Amino acid sequence: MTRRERIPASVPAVRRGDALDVADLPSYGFAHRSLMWWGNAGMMAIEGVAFGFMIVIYFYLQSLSLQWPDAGKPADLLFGNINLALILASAIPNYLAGRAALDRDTRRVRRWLYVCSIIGIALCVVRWYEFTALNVRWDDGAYGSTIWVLLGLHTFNLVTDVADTMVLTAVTYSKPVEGKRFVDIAENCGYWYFIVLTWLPIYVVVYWAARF
Amino acid sequence: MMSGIHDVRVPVGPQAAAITDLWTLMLVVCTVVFVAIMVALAIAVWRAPRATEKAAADLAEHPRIDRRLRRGVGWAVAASSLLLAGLLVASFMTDRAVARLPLHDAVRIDLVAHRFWWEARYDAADPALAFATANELHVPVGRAVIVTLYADDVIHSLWLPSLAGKKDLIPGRESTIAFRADIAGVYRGQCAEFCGYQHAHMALFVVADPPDEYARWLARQRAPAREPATAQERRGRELVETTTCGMCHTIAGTTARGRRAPDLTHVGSRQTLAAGTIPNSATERVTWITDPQKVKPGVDMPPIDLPPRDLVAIAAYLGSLE
Amino acid sequence: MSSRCRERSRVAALAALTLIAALVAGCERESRQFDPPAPGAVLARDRPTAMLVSRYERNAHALAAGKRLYTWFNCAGCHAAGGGGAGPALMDDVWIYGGDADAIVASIAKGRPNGMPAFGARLSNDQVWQLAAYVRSTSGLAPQDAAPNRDDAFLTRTPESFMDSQDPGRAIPSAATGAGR
Amino acid sequence: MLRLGLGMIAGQYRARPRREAATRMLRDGDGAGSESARALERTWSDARGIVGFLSANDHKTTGLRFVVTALLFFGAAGVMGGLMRHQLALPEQHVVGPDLYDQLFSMHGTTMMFLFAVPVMQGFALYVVPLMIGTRNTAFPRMSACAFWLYLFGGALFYGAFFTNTGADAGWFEYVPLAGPQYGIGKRADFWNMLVTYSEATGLMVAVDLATTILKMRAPGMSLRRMPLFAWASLVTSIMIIFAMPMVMLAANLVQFDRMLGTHFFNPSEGGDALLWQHLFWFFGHPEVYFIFIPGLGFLSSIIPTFARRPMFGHDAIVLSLITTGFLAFGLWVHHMFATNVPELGKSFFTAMSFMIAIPTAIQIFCWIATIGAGRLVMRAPLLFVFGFFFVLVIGGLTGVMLGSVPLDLQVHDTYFVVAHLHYVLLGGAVFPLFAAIYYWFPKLSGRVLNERLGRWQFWLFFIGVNLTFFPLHLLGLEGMPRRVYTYGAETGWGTWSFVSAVGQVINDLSMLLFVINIGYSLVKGARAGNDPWGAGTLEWSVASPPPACNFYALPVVSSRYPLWSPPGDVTHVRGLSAEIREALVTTVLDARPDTRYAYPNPEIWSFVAALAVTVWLVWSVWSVPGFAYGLIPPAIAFIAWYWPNKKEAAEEVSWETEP
Repeated sequence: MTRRERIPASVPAVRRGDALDVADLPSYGFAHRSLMWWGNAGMMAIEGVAFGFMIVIYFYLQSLSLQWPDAGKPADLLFGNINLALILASAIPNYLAGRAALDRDTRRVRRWLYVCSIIGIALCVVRWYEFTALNVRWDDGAYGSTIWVLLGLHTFNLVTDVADTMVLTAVTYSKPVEGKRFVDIAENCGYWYFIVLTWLPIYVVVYWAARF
Repeated sequence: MMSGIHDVRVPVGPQAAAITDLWTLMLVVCTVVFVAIMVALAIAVWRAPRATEKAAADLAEHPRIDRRLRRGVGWAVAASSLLLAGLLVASFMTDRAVARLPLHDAVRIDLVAHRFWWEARYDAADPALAFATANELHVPVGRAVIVTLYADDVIHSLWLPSLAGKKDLIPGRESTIAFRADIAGVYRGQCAEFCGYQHAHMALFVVADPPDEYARWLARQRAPAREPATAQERRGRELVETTTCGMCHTIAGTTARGRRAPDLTHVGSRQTLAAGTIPNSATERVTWITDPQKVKPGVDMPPIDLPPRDLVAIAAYLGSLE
Repeated sequence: MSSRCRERSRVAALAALTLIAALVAGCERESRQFDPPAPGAVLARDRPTAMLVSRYERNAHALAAGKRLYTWFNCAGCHAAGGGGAGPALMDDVWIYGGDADAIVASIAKGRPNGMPAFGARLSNDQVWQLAAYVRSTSGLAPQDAAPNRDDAFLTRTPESFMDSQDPGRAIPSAATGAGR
Repeated sequence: MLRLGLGMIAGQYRARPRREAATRMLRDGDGAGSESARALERTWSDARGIVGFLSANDHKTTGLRFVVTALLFFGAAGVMGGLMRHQLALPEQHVVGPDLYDQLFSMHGTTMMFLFAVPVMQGFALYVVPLMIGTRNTAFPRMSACAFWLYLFGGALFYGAFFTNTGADAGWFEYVPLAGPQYGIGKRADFWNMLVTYSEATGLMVAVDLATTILKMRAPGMSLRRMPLFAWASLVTSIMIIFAMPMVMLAANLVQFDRMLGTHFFNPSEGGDALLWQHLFWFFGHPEVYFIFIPGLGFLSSIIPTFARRPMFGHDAIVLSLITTGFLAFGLWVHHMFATNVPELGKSFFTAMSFMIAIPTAIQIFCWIATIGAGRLVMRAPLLFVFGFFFVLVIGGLTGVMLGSVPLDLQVHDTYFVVAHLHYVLLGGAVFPLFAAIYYWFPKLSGRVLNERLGRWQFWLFFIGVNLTFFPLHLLGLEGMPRRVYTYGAETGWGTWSFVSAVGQVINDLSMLLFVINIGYSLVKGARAGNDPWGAGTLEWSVASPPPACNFYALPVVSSRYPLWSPPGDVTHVRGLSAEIREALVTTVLDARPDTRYAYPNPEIWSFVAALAVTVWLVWSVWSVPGFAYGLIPPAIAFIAWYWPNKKEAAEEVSWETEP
């Protein structure tokens, strides 16, 4: 069953006399039917703009520079590649957690959120080593500054979302679990895709752009 | 006090003249547009009947009126688009006219902006003929001048309203501006990008001399500083060499070799002090040396704590450096 | 007066005090005093007065001016960027003639044997004190919120605002400056 | 007209059985005075007491707080503007020194742009939009409440810094290197960077809230084509904010990193670039003008139809113009940088764009004039301010066209000509409409109409004052006076017009004084407004003034653009939302068909605490590098606590929730 079909259509409002009776409408909805989805989309737009411009800044400064990297050498690939593999792999439990949320299945949600959290923590640890393998300090020159901030911005989002995931995992233990909380979990999963997708260009810029 | 012409509408060079023409065109067109819109509004207000809040809103369809309104708005939009397109073409043409200043046989000057003064270097093939001056450029009438611009600290902007538009001086970037003065005279310019406490007092004068006068000025500037003639002037030079002055200022031919403040080799020939802040007279020189922070708070020049006699001697010596 | 009322007035007093403290701290750090003090005040050769500390060592404007003069007058020619060369290092905790401001002022103004020239006649007193304050900041002895940041230039050294305080080891600690913090 | 037949009314779906608790719940849909109306009033009122005050998240409360605070900042910045004009009234004056003067103009500009113009527009939108589109609160009221506290704390800190001589002093666009680590000595620029982070975070939060509200919470039947123009303006503005403000937040943080951590983004010697800042800033800075200006256009499009007693002529054209303006606004930023050495081709492109953006505004102006001409005019103070708008804005717009031209810009850039231009645009495009809006909506906010006679006096004084203050500045610019000079010599000949300008400023001050008097007087003695003192056509006028806490006892069903003017359709209102919990109706984006219900969490103090915690972080980060990292802990705790579910609330919600 595709995700699209899993977002059920609305129960209609019913006309009673000159009034429109909405009492039977669902009290929450998934994906674009929920307000949370729109708020989340706004936040992703905001952060996406910031990421995008950080990448623009990178190439702008590179274009002004005779030598790039202007200090140090390009970052070592090892941890970046591990991170890339791990973050792509994380999309799967994330997808499963999102589906479980759509089914409002607390146990499955919890199971996959655990997996997501563990991968998330692993990603944070790998990220730490990535910073040590950049071969440049943030104050060595414009190149160092740019890739530190670029990686730092993504790390900030990564860490907050991992923390979010862990909080959501913990919150599934606070019973009863109302339907809206599954919406939150589904939205958190949506946000995680954003983290995964933004990592792709950032990975390319941090690890490969200085090699050509 | 030296005052120069500094008005966008009083051009003395081909570029400023082209821009002034554009300005006149824009002013006329924009005034017409403004008047037209205001008249349209006035007619609309005058013709519309009056009502009160209680009047029912008019929701009926009025195909005839609507058609007329649509036509009116359509024409207005079309007219404004056309006018804008016309102005755009005029702007591009002016832009090209400004860029097309003939540059053969141009005078080249390097201009470095400091907080808060202008350092001008007239380079020459023979290094002995190169010299530096400050806050007062002399240029020959009728010859193009190419000024290469550098910033020493923060962003400044060179603006000579009667000669050309402005150009920013940005640290780490070199830029140039070219202009030509067609009439002899003094043209005032000023730093146009906020650069700190004394952004207000960062003027620059361009003195356009007839060619022979310019040549004389050039020859004078290339010579080392004049030897002091009187005892007072000698005392002045001694003080300049032994006290704080020489740490920052240069006077060619003396031991004052500082490179951080205006070159004083021919300071006596300049009309103003402190980038156009005060006239270059004996009394003002004393005031300036005694307490520059009163004249120009935040300037880097420190006050000189010397007995009045010595101050007068320094002022006299500097005044003699023509 | 009820106790609650007294409580409230105490809170108000505390708030007012905090405000005044912030005001004083802010003004001390940020004031741009362009006119130098009367010559007598600056020439005091005993312990630096509170006025001098506040005017130079804790004042961002004076420290920045000191840094500018350090470059202008080519102090780096001997002392390099604080790391030392022909002259002794300035950014460590070793002070040959004492590390408090008045000792440094004396070194700059009067010179020292083995090469340090006397600049007393060629610099104004104000400039000497600014230089001395800056020199102390290279050892982290100026408050971090007033010390200069990095320059817009080639990176040669750690910005002064990052220096950890190098407590003057062999120097007599300066009571009035309280090691700069 | 009524296109609400729709499939939704036909019962081809099987209604799900309601849970028992849901059946017992009191439902809304009866008019004022009914039991459900009383229950709604109870449910939606903010709690009393200090905790209630701090937890209030009603959009009207938040919006009003924004507007009032922003107007206070407007006053403060106005005082600084007055001081500057006083200093410049005569040559060589020493009312203030250069150090204070630099802080004055920096604070003035920063306050006007970041603490007044954007927040006041957003605050107005927060107040008016939900009423206008027929809903009971915005989508994320707690986020907007948090945004308000952030805004207040940010502004308070910024002014606290100013009063301790740490006011920003490098202008409102804080060019590096002047604001960079070497020349921006002390902590002044740090506070500016902090303020930008604050106010942009605020703006972004409110923008997300407003955009979601407008897209998802319109009354049933209010399809996008029937949406009021002010809601359109707010939507366009919000989306622009979402794409422009992150830019300046990022840029301010990069400067802060340069200052704090020694990075080299703007250090040319180490591969950075001083011009980068200008690109980053103006990429935000130019749209900024438009997100101050577009809500102003929205005000006009609300006011003109009401006082012309007819629907807006060219409604669709105006919507398209707003959207076009929103797009084009992102393609102009380099026209602030013509004097730097950007490539010629680029300059031509930006010139063309700058000229083009005049067209959508022209279309709107012509449509308004057409509406006025084809209507029957009710001459009241709001309409006077609208006329003032036309006069002032058109001058500002035309000088804007001049500034878009590269050669002319090279002459007048960074001179008083630009100062004149930007004041004409912002006063004309934002402040005149704002006053019109205040006169227009004050009755809705307070229940009383502002005094008409005082209003007319205020208008005329303001109109004369503004022109007297700012028109001479054009001439000063042409005469060679650069902006941001703290004094000038007598020989420059700038004294005369500067003096005239100072006189104009005094007249402005008088006008503002009258405004304050009018507010005070009318709050006490003004005529009672009733629901609809202007006979306007949009939904906010269908409810009492001031509106009840729940806005509508029964949400309206909309069948036209001016629901109060058109005859009601077959279906007039919504029923069936809970009266006992705060519940809103979520509708579809395009057609506004009822889709789901949405229960708000109860108001709680966490939005305030979170703002406080963020403040701790930002202040800490100004003073210490580790504080930048450790300071994140308090906000993290606050946000988690904010999110943490309340068991009782969850249990209640489970008892009545209906699954999709």
